[in-house]
Amino acid sequence: MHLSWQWLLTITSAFSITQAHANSWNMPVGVTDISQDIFGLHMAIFWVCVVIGVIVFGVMFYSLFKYRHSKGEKAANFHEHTSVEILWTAIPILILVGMAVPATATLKSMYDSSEADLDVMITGQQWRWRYEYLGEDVAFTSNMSTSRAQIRGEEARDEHYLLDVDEPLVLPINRKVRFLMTSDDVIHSWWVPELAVKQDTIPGFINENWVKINEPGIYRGQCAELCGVNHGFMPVVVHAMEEEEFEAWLAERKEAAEQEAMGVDREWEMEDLMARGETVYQTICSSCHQSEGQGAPPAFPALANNNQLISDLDWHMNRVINGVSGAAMPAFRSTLNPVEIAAVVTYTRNAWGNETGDVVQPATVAERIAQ
Amino acid sequence: MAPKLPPQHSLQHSSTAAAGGHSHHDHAAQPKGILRWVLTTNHKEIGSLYLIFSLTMFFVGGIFALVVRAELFQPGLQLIEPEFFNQMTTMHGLIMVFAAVMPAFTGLANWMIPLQIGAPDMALPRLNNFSFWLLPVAFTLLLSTLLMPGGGPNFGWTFYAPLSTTYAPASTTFFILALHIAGISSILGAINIIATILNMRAPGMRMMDMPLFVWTWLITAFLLIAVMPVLAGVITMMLMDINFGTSFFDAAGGGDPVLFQHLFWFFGHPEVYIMILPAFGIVSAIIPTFARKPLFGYASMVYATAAIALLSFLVWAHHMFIVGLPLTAELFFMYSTMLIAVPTGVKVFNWVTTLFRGSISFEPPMLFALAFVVLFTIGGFSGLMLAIAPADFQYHDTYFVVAHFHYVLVPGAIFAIMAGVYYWLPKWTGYYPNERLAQCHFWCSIVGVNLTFFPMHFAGLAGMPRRIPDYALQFADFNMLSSIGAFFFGASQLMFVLVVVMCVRGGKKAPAKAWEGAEDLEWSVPSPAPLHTFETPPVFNRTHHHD
Amino acid sequence: MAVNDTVQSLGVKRTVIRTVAALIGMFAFAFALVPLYDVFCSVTGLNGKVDTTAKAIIHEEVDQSRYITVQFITRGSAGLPWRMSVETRQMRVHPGQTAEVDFTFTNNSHVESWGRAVPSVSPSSATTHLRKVSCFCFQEQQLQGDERLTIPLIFQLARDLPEDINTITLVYTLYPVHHLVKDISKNDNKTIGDSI
Amino acid sequence: MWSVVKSVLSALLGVQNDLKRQQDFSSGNPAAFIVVGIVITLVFVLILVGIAVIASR
Repeated sequence: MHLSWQWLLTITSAFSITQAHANSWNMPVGVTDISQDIFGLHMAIFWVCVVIGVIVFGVMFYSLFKYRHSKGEKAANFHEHTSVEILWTAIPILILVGMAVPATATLKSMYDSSEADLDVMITGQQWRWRYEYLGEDVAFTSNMSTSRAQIRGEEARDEHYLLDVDEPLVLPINRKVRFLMTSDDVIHSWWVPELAVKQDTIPGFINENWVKINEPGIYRGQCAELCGVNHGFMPVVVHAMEEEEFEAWLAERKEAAEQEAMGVDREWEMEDLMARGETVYQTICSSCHQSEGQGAPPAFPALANNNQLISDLDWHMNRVINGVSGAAMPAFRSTLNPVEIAAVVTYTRNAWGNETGDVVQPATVAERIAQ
Repeated sequence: MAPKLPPQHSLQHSSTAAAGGHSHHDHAAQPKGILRWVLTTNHKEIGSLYLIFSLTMFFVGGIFALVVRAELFQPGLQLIEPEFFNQMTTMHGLIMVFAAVMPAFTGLANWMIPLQIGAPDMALPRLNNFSFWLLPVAFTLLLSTLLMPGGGPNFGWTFYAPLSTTYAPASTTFFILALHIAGISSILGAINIIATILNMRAPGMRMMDMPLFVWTWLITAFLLIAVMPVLAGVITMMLMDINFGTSFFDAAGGGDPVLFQHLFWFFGHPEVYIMILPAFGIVSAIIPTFARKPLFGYASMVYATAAIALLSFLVWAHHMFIVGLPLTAELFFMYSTMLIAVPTGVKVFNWVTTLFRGSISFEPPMLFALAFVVLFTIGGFSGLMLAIAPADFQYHDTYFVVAHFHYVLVPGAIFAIMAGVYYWLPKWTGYYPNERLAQCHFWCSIVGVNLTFFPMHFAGLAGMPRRIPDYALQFADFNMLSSIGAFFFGASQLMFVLVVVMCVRGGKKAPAKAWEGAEDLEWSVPSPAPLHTFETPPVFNRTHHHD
Repeated sequence: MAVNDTVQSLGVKRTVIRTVAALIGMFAFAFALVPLYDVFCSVTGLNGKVDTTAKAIIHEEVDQSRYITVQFITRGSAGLPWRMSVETRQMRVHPGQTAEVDFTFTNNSHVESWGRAVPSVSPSSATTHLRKVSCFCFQEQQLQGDERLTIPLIFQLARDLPEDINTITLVYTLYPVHHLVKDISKNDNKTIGDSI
Repeated sequence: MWSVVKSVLSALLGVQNDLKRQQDFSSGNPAAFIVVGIVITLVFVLILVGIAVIASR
């Protein structure tokens, strides 16, 4: 049974590898051993269905054609035949057992996440992904970078429409990477078809999965579980690179994080904060509070001309740093650094007619986050 | 001695059976006009009410689907905002499941079960009236949430917590209330059906003499009794989480969002069978009629239905293969799900073998029944593919799943309902439905259904997640085809309304036995069936025409 | 006829009583599934849901031949201005060995509030083999403004931990507890329309 | 008793001949079928769990 399955796998993948990349009709073969196994299973069960379908529908359409009343056909009168019935129960059971064996084997290898070389924590958040390289002090959020103008059709849509992010997850090839997955709010599902990883991220709970990528490249996917308004705008991009290249990237990111940390202590000019703040606002905040701060009440309140926000700096900072429990407003203390928080608070307090003149320094924010 | 098959029988008419019951004491002072319909306790009138309600809701749910398809016609956001899009997908699902498919089957049950078992009415006529009138209340309430501040339910018809609890719009409490009322209606309907079937059969009719439609509905009613309370429990827990500070499904308070899914699918999977088992019954009545040959394997059919119903309680977590179940659980649910294909396959084989060496004609009910067999089987195949857990990691929550369950529900459940309507319209109205228009309706529906749902398989395999208001460019062609198909299918259904309306008003006269090969008890009463039938129980004889 | 009718209506009555009893039973069963699910989870480790009751140390021989890496991850959540940190992000222990690690809770605001740390273990098959001797999981903690509190977690890995597990991840997520700060939190949640 | 078990087993597969069915339904004791049905379902679940446990080793 196992042999015949291997055989099926070989022809089916030979079938599709020729058209693997241009193929937008079928499941991708993918770039991991697991994804290729899954593709084999998929094609095997598909052909089993096709064969059964041809036989059953063949008999059916033959009967419809042959035994027409209009041709004066007289009906027979049999209505049971135990041995035939036993036969057509037994054969499907055997076929199913034949499918269950390779499926079990694949499933078992998917569940074996031991001996990983790298751990990445993936956190779903309405509506972005956060990636943390555990033990490496590198962490960032990944937001969709397709512009609103493209979605509204005001601009030409580019090739990776809705599937582009500002910061892809970077992974090394040929190394076993373990994913730990959770969520800050509702259930999301992290999915990259070419890696054959689809796993729910569940608030308060941790899920595990792993991947070992065989080929460098850029692999795109999306959130697969309905998670609210912007469920459709939460892409996943994985950039798989050679191991040395990955090490270099990681070192660079660490250095950049240190640079950023030094920025906390210096005194910032309002202009710089505003410029930085606008970038942060447009990538992080505008998906809910809209690009001009007009919001989308009642779910997403307006920030422009918001009296409470204008009058109460402390309240405003608390909102951004600690979030609102049970609402889409996350606690940004763990996902943005003090410079970014200071910048975005300064920006929202001085943009769209919110002319408070307040300048919030990163040092003040840092003090509030970690005392 | 050849084995005997039960649903072939003749009937000794008691002299009053067909005479109608105008003089019956219960109905002496019958209200007139609209009140007559509001207060009716007659199973035929209530059956009609159910069917009219469900047809109306079919169009309401259909319009929601068309709003969704219109937005998905092209990439980008053109017509509606994502927030409203989510409300539309949710409402489409809820309305179609709870207000269109389920009440349609209940309506058919109300009309046909008493006629098929030789009972004068349902066992509990006043309860019957009450359970119908709960439905318009429930769904008016549900639809009104769309107008509430914050909008209606926007979390999908599966309403996974915590999206439907902590993060839900304010109207969710009303959504829960509406679902409670609809659930009570279903439960009362189920009690009534069980009580009717078990106690009201004509003298001499044993369980195994009942037509398959009665059998499948009996099993469905037991499923309803078993799982609707679980749904009621789940939404009650949601209500408590939202309003009373409990945390059944909230991790923050020590609850578990995954528990919600376990409970929901413990209800939800049998619910899927609730929507398909009566369809099996209808098709099992129509195919022998138009093949002029007894149903192959009547006993197997009954047993397979029971086996499917039983297995449906053991497979719920196949909807949850990607929530992070332990390996053992994953394997258990994969195996049990694969096994459910066996009794389902037996049914398909039985239908095909019934056709084999028959004498087949192609009236509209038969066309829909044959389309059911083929397209339901295709839905079954994709179901089998989805059962393979590792492959499901790729299929899960994509358009492949959308294609799968629409193949099972649209050309499955809904085609079976339409087949049933065409089959029994002569009995209800006394006239045959317009043949040419019905044929046209059929062929347009076939084209529409396949054009709508077949490309969804490809979109899903190519990686399109479900429930997204906008999509990447590589899915554009599939979506455009689907949208064109959806509008075509939707428009074709207007023909159905036309056929029904025309048939009520007149047409070719139908005799008591409207179809040559029809054998069940309902064909022994005149067409149209008088308001009161079988007031004196008929004597049921098991004889066998074909021996 | 009349006799027949009474027989029939008795039958109907009996059927109705039985189905209603079954209904009530199923409704109760749905609620019973909640504790049953917890029991099921703690027996099988389903979903990495951790048993909340402290266990006694079982003195068993330490398995020197294996090292297990235990990772600790702490996470905050929206609405609670606390920080939770752990003295070490990962440690290596032998099965059977008792280990201790300190967790520190810091309230970054100037007002008192309540929080609760919810644990989750991955892989879920390790859950039942992780014995917590003392733990703050699920317990509500109160912190005054600017207060800092250190609580140890003492745990032991059972010797019968499956062979293929060599890394265990223990994640704590801090959630706000609303019952005492209800007024503030209500405001926080319900006025989003006119504020943030 | 054995006949009841056999009937329930064939019901599980959805295969049954008419003669046997006639016998079943004339035996007139549905309780036996229900009890045997429940027992066999439990046994079936246990077997399936067993297979899953063994397979996941």
